[in-house]
Amino acid sequence: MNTLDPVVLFFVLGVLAGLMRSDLRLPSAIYDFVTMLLLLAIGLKGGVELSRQPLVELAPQMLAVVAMGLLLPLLAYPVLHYLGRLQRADAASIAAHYGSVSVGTYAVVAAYLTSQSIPFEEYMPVFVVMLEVPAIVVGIVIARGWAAQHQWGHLAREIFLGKGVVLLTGGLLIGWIAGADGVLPIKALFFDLFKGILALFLLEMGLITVSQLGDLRRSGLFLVGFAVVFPMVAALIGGSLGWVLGLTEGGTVVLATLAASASYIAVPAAMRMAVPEANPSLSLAAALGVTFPFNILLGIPLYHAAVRLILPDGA
Amino acid sequence: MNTLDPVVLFFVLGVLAGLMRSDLRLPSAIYDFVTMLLLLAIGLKGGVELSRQPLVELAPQMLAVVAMGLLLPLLAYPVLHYLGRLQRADAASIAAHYGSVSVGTYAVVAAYLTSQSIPFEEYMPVFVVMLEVPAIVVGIVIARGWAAQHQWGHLAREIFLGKGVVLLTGGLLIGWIAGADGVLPIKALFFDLFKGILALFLLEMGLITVSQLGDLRRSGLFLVGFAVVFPMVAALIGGSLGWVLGLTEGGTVVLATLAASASYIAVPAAMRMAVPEANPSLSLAAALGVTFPFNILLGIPLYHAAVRLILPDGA
Amino acid sequence: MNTLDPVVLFFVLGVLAGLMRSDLRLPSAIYDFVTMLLLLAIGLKGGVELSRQPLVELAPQMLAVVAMGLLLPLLAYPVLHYLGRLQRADAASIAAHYGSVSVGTYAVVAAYLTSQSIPFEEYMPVFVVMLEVPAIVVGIVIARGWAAQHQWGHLAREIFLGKGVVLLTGGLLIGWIAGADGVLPIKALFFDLFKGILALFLLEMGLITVSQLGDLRRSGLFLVGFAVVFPMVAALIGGSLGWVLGLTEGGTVVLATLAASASYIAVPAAMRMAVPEANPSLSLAAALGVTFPFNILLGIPLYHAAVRLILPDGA
Amino acid sequence: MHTEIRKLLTVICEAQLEPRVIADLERLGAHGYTITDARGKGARGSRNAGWDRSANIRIEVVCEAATATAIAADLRKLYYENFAMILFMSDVEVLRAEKF
Amino acid sequence: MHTEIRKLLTVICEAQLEPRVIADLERLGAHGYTITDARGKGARGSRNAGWDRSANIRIEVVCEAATATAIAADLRKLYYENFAMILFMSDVEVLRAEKF
Amino acid sequence: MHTEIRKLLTVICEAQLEPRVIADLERLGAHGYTITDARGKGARGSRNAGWDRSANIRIEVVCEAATATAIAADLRKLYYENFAMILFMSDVEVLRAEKF
Ligand SMILES: Nc1ncnc2c1ncn2[C@@H]1O[C@H](COP(=O)(O)O)[C@@H](O)[C@H]1O
Ligand SMILES: Nc1ncnc2c1ncn2[C@@H]1O[C@H](COP(=O)(O)O)[C@@H](O)[C@H]1O
Ligand SMILES: Nc1ncnc2c1ncn2[C@@H]1O[C@H](COP(=O)(O)O)[C@@H](O)[C@H]1O
Ligand code: NA
Ligand code: NA
Ligand code: NA
Repeated sequence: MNTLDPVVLFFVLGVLAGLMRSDLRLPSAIYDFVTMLLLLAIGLKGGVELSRQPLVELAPQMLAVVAMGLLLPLLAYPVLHYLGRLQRADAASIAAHYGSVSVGTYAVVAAYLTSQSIPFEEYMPVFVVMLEVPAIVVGIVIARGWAAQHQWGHLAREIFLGKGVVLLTGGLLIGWIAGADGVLPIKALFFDLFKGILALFLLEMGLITVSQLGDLRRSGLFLVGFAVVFPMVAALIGGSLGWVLGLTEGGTVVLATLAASASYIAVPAAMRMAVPEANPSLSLAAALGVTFPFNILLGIPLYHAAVRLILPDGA
Repeated sequence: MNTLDPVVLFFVLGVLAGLMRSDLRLPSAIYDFVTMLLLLAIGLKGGVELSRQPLVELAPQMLAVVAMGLLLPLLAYPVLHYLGRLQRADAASIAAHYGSVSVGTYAVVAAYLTSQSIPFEEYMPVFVVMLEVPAIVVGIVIARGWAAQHQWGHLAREIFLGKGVVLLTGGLLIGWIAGADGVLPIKALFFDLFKGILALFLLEMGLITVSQLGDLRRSGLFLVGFAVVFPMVAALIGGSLGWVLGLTEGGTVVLATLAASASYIAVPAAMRMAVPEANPSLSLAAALGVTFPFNILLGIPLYHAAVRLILPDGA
Repeated sequence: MNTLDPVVLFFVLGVLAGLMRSDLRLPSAIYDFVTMLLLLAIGLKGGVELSRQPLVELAPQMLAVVAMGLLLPLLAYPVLHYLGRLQRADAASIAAHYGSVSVGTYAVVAAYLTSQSIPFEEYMPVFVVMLEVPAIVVGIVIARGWAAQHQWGHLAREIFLGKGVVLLTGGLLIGWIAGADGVLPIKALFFDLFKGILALFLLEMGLITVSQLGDLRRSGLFLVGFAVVFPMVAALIGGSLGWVLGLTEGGTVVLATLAASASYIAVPAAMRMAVPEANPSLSLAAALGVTFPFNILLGIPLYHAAVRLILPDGA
Repeated sequence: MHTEIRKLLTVICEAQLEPRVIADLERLGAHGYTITDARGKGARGSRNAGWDRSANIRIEVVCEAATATAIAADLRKLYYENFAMILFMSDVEVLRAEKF
Repeated sequence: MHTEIRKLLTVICEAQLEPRVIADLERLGAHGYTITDARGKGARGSRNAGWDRSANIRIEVVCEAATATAIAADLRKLYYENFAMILFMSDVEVLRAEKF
Repeated sequence: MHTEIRKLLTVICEAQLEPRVIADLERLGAHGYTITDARGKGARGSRNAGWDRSANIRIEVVCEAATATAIAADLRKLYYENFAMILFMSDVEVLRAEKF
């Protein structure tokens, strides 16, 4: 059962320590280090898989996934702006966060499936990379309109050169060029230690989640509701897409989880610079304070159960 | 032979580098990181063992060990206060340090026994956790009297929520819940790298030991004597207890070493807040400048030899 | 082929990220950590090999290598001072950098040979240690003359107690004392993770290389030329020495590469204190901005090809 | 450009006090503060070990003179006797004075 | 020892602004600057998370009064509305005044 | 609350000088100092690389005016020519003046 997965227990430990106001904290240099390792490792894994099959075969799937990345924020925005009465900039920024993906959540769903020995398409990290950026672009366009055109060049830097995207795509390219044998020498650090590093990452995430609760209270009940309900809707969309694309049971669960997850690495940095008038604590409180814990504690098993219903024959 | 154990050689390297005033230093973020990994790993190991057997069986042993944790500071205090003429607060604080345990010393004795392939009860980390706290409480009561009662709630936070205790107990609980199979995915980081991480920790400990020599000179000869003699007495108590509890040869050596060790992670932080008028450099100079090096270089082999005499049949 | 070696790809990634002005950067605590691990690991490897054979057998080779370490700066200085019109202090400092060795470059050539399964003398790290210091002494004497004699004691500290030299020699001694079996427990951290750690190191080196380009532009074309041509000359000397010493093909390539490499860890710190009037950005720009990338991208394969010509029978 | 004068209060103390001192600052009406990690040496000896057992922090507070004096008096009362701590004050020109 | 008076301008803002603010400083004629990493709390709430998402930096610039005022005015115009930022100024005595 | 005036001397220099400068401070009678790690840019170019090859430190000393001037003069004599270093001074109010 999911909550027994030790890596998730580290998240729970972090949450408890945070709630009890322990002085536990990962030094920020270590948190950076751990995050960098996760991003590189996920990129490398995906790249190695890419090197196994002609890109063209994946092209259609990749296009469909990018389309989803463009669609999700377009769905989220009106809900936030009209239903939630959030200002345009704030609604656009939050929409971008939810249209993009959370690398940490991906790592947890992958660990979840592996520990249940449920196979999934190994090239999933490619989708993680593909989903990072489109939602950011949509969010910016919503907030700025095409008026922003003249500064797209400048914005592209914020979007594509943030360390999150660079490490993920860099890892992907290295894995792709080096191939399965090429990465063997660095396997010990990036693959064997992966789960342990993820555990440390989740420990800190637990502490960060608690630190967001204050902002969350201020941000109001609507946002909390949105942070739980929208992911489930998005999961439904992601899961259906996975089904349409004929992914395995595992692959469908991953795609559903990716859709349900909200970015807190690449997007916040990019939106902060591109749409500065948006209040960053709103999107972070929702993504880190509600959606991330919801997904790794309840969402993933839930999406898995749902997928089982859609694909009774288990594939 | 002990001094050949490479991890101890790293300690020696640290001491030499410190004595020669090299600019070598582990960045503090890395020292935190390394310490966190040790605490979590030791906790996890203990928890996994707990999951192997009904807690009740261990209960009596655990009670006895806690009793020792309460007794040791009560023995140390009068010596420090009356013989050493140290002020009440200082004596109480030092007593708390010596009643508690040093995680680093535990790691070294475990490494020592393993490298000599001498088996010991795998659940020893449970005792490490059990021994952290009682001495702190005793120390506070001695210094403050029950007068402190009204602020116990506040003190409990300093005692139980310091990151040292949180990581150790957190690791223990996670290991307990996850069990032997559960922790397999994180084994590479927490167990396979353990000795290497310990080596880095000891390198820094060597440097820290030297940095304490200045304070040590100021703190006077009595304290130096105490920091060597008391551990041997405590080891005798710990060893005898191990013998009474029918522990294996290895287990008895570990318990003796735990009794002989002085805390420098959980206790200093707690006492600083609970008994601020105590001079922290006294207890740190004794624990880090004398007792730690004494234990890992001479103490452990000494305690081992002694145990051999008590248990000639080697069990 | 070399550029396919994933560790080198990390360097390329760093360079690209730097050129595109990404905000990617290894936290400096992590860069220190990674560098420390490399230095210790290389020292340990060398020490273990030393423990395998009587030192006397290596003595002649070691003397020859030290002689080379004294010769190279004596060759570099006149070129820099008379041809390059650099001031005495600057020329002496740069000469010291090029007479010494780059640990990172050694790690890359070792990785290169391993990935091509070309054997080389495992005790090469001993030469790395031997080559660190002599060039520093020569550089200081050139800049200061024997007038500096009176402060040699003070300088020795800067030279031998810099953390780079301490970690390298410390690791060597520990490996030597502990021997092959002794280091087994710490193998996972220092040896199994080596390539992965090296990859992270090279990622940061790529970023640092780019950060040097500014200084490089200021430092003028002559220095750029020197930073490419001198390494090739030095490689010729190192390779020939390897051939004279009857090293294997692999060993000869390593010695050539060591000769061709320029230090940026031990030497800069020592020269900064011993010859402060020398402008440190000149030597760093040349060593990090030109020579390091040249060696790992083109130099190593080039030296290898050359060695093949000298030793057609492949040994 | 219109500027006003406020007090810059700088407190240097052992890192472990951070939560307590911050609570004091907020209680005494500081509208904000900035903290940097530091090491140093003073009457209580050198403070630069790891496992932040004895590192220092450097806290800056920009506020009205009255608040600064109140904070200084309070911190002295609470911590000077037993903890490593110093503090000093100076005048600074600020924009958006209403913030402080 | 001859000293001259210059302005010390201290800017505390969110870390992500570093490249932009530095560009502004150089554009406005500062001859140098010093940056330390910081955390803190102000009108925009606490800023101390990792993955430097919301950490602060503390920038110090020693320069002539006119330059300081120009920089302060510019930074306020560019960032005060949307970013976490404060700044304050004071007089300092310097050696080698020509440097600043 | 009674306060007295002292000098706050701030020295920013390359990290490698730390042991030397500290020795100078103590030799010249400073009773304490506080150090924070910093990076920055000045006449000698940008200083922010890792393996603390070229990072800076920021040293603060609170002391009597005479001591401050003596330290400043000494540091200038010893390091200005060859090392990255600046320093500046200002007046600060302190409690427990006897400490400084
Ligand atoms: N004269 C001084 N100038 C600058 N910083 C000081 C001075 N005295 C003490 N400090 C700082 O304040 C901390 C505590 O001081 P103390 O309570 O005297 O040990 C020291 O660790 C230093 O970081
Ligand atoms: N009164 C204050 N004193 C010192 N630092 C402050 C103060 N107010 C704000 N700050 C710092 O400036 C940053 C941004 O302030 P704000 O824009 O008010 O959120 C905060 O995170 C603090 O680090
Ligand atoms: N005008 C300035 N304002 C603030 N810091 C400066 C200034 N000039 C130099 N610095 C700092 O002092 C260090 C050494 O300066 P320099 O010797 O001019 O290279 C630089 O790396 C900066 O950190
Ligand atoms: Na999403
Ligand atoms: Na003990
Ligand atoms: Na060389």
